[in-house]
Amino acid sequence: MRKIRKLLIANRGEIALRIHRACHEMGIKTVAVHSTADADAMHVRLADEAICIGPAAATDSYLNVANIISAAEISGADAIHPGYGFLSENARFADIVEQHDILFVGPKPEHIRTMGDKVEAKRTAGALGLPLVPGSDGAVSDVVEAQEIALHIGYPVIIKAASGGGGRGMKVCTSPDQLETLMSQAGSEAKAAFGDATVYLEKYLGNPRHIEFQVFGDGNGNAIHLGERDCSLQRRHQKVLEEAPSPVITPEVREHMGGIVAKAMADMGYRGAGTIEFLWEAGEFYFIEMNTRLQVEHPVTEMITGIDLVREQIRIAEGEPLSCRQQDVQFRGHSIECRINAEDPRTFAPSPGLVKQFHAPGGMHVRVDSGLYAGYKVPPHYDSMIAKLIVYGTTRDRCIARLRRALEEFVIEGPTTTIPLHRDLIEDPEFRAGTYTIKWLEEWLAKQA
Amino acid sequence: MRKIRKLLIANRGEIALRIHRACHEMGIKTVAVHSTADADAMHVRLADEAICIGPAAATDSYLNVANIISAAEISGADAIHPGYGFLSENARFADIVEQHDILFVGPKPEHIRTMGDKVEAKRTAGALGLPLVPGSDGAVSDVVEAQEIALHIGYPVIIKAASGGGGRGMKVCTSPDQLETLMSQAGSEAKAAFGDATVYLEKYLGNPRHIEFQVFGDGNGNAIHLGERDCSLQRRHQKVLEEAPSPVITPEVREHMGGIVAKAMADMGYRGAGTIEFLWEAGEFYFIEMNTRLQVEHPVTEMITGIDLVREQIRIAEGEPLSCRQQDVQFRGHSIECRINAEDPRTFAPSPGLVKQFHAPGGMHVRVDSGLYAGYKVPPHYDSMIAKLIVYGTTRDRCIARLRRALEEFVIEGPTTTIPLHRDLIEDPEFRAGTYTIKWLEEWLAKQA
Amino acid sequence: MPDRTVDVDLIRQLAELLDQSSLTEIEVEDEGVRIRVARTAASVSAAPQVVHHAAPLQGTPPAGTPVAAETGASAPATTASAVRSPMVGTAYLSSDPGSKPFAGVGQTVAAGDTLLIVEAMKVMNPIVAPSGGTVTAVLVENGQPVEFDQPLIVVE
Amino acid sequence: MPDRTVDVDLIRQLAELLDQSSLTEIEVEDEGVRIRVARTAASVSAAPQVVHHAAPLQGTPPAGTPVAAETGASAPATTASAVRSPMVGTAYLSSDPGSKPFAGVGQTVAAGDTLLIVEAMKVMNPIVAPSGGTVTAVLVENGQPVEFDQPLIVVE
Repeated sequence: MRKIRKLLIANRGEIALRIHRACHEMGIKTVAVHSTADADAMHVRLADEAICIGPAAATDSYLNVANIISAAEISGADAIHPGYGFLSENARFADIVEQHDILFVGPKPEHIRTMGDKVEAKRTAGALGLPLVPGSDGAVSDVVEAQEIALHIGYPVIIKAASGGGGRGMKVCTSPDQLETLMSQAGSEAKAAFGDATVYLEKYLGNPRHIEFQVFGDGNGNAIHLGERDCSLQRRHQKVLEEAPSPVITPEVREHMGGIVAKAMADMGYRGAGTIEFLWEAGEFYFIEMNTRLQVEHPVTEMITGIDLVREQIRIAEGEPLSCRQQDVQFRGHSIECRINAEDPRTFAPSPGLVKQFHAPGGMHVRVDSGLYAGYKVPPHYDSMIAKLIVYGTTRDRCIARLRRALEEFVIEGPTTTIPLHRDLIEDPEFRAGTYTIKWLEEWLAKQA
Repeated sequence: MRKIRKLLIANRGEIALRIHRACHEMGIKTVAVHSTADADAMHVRLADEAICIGPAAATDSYLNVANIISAAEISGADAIHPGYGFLSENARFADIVEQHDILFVGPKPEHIRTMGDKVEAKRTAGALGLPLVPGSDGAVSDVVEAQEIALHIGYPVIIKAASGGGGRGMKVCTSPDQLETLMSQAGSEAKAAFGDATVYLEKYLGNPRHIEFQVFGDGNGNAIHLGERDCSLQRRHQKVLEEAPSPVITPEVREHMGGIVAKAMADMGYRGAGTIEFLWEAGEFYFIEMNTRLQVEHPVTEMITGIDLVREQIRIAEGEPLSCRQQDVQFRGHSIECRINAEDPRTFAPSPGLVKQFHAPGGMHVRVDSGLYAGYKVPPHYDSMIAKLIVYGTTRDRCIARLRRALEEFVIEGPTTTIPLHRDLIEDPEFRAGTYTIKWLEEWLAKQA
Repeated sequence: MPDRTVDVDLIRQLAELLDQSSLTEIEVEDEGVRIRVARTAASVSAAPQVVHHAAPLQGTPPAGTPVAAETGASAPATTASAVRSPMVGTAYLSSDPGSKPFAGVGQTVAAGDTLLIVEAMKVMNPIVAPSGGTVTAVLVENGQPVEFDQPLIVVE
Repeated sequence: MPDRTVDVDLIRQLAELLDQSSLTEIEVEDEGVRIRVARTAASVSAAPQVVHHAAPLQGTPPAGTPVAAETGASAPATTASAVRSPMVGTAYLSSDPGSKPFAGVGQTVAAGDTLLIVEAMKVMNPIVAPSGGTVTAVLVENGQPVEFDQPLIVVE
């Protein structure tokens, strides 16, 4: 156990502010490290100390390990929180931090490494009992064998090139009589594209949802889950709006699946916060990947559990045990987060620049996580997400009603933002019904144009 | 049962915005009525309709019954919410509203009337089983009788002039041997001051706390309580900072006393929201008065119960039953509200005028109820309260830590505000310990000067 | 001065420059030609800019006469000298539906003449001319809801 | 006007310069061509105005040398032409505690001469003079923590 007195925030934007807030609420001093472009950022102004670590380009500042470690040393910070993105899933960085006898607010470096490697991550997940997309477990050449496998995992199946990517050598097969033809087609395509005709089989997920579980481990074999988040509303693989709980997950399924992921984390000896992402279709979960860090959408979990996830991360980094047992975690009500980007709500063209007006919505159960303020200039060098609006309600309907009210009140003038997109989105009957999948938002956007 | 489709908000400032928010979350259209001085108020801008009802002076606008009723009629509003202050405890207004077949979001007029009369309120409270300040139950002239009463209620006692007020003819007596002398002194003073030597006896509360219970009745004999709020931190009888739960009330006492007030309200057939105010000393409650309306400090109750009090008021006005039974009400965590006034934090001189900058704190469990925005002018005609900062934490200590963090972030430039007062106040060890009484803040302020 | 002294293109570029920056002024001088581009600071106001739905009120017969939160601003020149409503209510231009208006445009009125009636709480309140003159504008329609201080009629 | 009168690129550079600085006005005059770029001082900014505690950093021997988030602004005239730190670290003015500084005020240096050392991650990084000249100011103290881009020494 080692109390953190001063923590260096190796990130920027709203998540840097989020971490600063948790620290100050715990009586921990903060060190903001920032690029020259972020000298006026809110968290830089609020932090107890601020150190410029490089020019605007992230590679030379927020990814500049040497300067960040030096900043921790000259400021006497005893911990580093990497936020999300940047160095948060860089195992080497985590190693270096720990080698400098600085606490890394994150998982053990080896777990970052394992989960950062797609093949290794899948292997580990499977070994830990997490459900994978069922398939041939390697190359298949024999049609009879393929027929057997396909019957076992159930149609439709997808035939994929072992050396492939980008959709080439990929065929969806819906019935046994097509399998031979499609396998040979896929093999030929794969041969032409990658010089290797080897193919394998997997269950085909036509229209799944993206559902992820939040987990916490103490690094000593204890772990809990904090339920799921539904992040199916995506545009170009970027999450747009997230909610917890998922409209399709029952308490029984949550408890069952949560139990599986928590046990996996306990067995792994996982430390800190993590997210296990699944595709979900027809009542079944299929592991995609694990993020060994805090997620952008972590607040929706905070709202329905009442647990401050950043505080929990810091406690665990200090060597404290988990603040609660699984049976103490209670899920209450519903929460939705809207990611508000400095982008045109139709064309999604980025819109950085001077924030002329900023007025966040207030009132009961409305939360805004944002580093914006009137007079701030959104720099053009980084991610376009400038604010997160998080709303809570006792039911999903009441949460949406409150969200609508909050979106009415939100004023950001200067940069064009995606607030109008969210206003429209939550009026959609299918969104209201919660029946969307990961393909839904792109289709909806196409209809709006 | 009658669904409200359009509600007129007969108030201004943050509470008008609070009511607007609840309405929009319930799908109810809002009509803002305002004085000429409030044409630019936030709730006026957000409301579906806005009607000017008079000049700046409240007597000619917010207290102008005829114009408010006319505004309801021309806008087709089917309900009026009076907020707090202004017409909220005016039984005649409630009568007139109901005579116009408009729903009054408040208690039955006769209960407003009863509780608005100090003598009648005490009599009713006593009859309903609420604990009163024990005393002689009328004039006492005989010293032997006085000795008996004083022994029964316990020393110290206070001798008060029946026709009196303002401290004259008032004597605190700490032991039986002083009683005769002090009674005759008090009688003489009373005779000189008011021409009437009649005195009576009451238990003397030297240094009590102000603790109030939130109640809700359905008007049909069902009532619940939502626990207490501690509002002891007062300056010149104005509450400055409120918290729930009270640092001195145990769950057992809450359940016991809450049961008494809920039963009283059920027996009375009370309808809507009400607050029963007590003085509390040495473990005993003494009824002071009942407020038959929403209180400024209602959000702290909302934060620890999760119940939206304005929504509940509106539901009850519609004729719906209470949304939950007593056993469904759960108290979780701790909440504190800071009233932020446009006043000098030392001299308390009012400071209206242009708001140059406004930036509300954000993040987890931080709520701001305020009609302020950058560019708004705080009019000099009304109450100086311009914002309420409400913070929640799982424990009192964590709530205070979060409050401190939120106060660090709060920016209001232009009017001088009492934010610095709150920043200092929450650092005080006695505040931290929760050992304050209703005299404490004035003494603390005197020490700061 | 030569026939073409001022470079308009330059001014546009300067203006764009100014717009893109947070500057308030750019001044350029070249051999007697001086160009100065300036702007006043934008007004500070972060209130939500909700568009009033301007739904017709109950009992408003003509098309969408909004409750006049902004009426004062809509015709400032005319309304500055207008007779204003002393109360919230419904304006009537004549004593009953069939009869002719109390005061039409062009009509001469004397001080104290009834111009229209505002009904509030079932009471008919006559609105009288503060001074004599000619009616130059009637700003409300028969049966229109009016708010406090709303301009009703102009007598000049 | 002649074909090339006003250099818009120059104005843009001046404008950017002004935007990035805390100045309110820049004026340039060159053979009858005068360019003035200005802005009003009051900038719109609703960010919390937390006073940096400017606590002395670990290992900073002299009294309260703040991490220089504002150093650039504190001595603008001098630092504009200063040699700046290319990294975060600790500045050392001499090769070891006993020896004399690499460069003192008034000293003449040649291009490539070591002016001071910035230690980062146990590596000593010599900071060299970009051109020859005279040292007119040393802006950091021995052992002082420095951030990226912090002005260290002025050679003119």
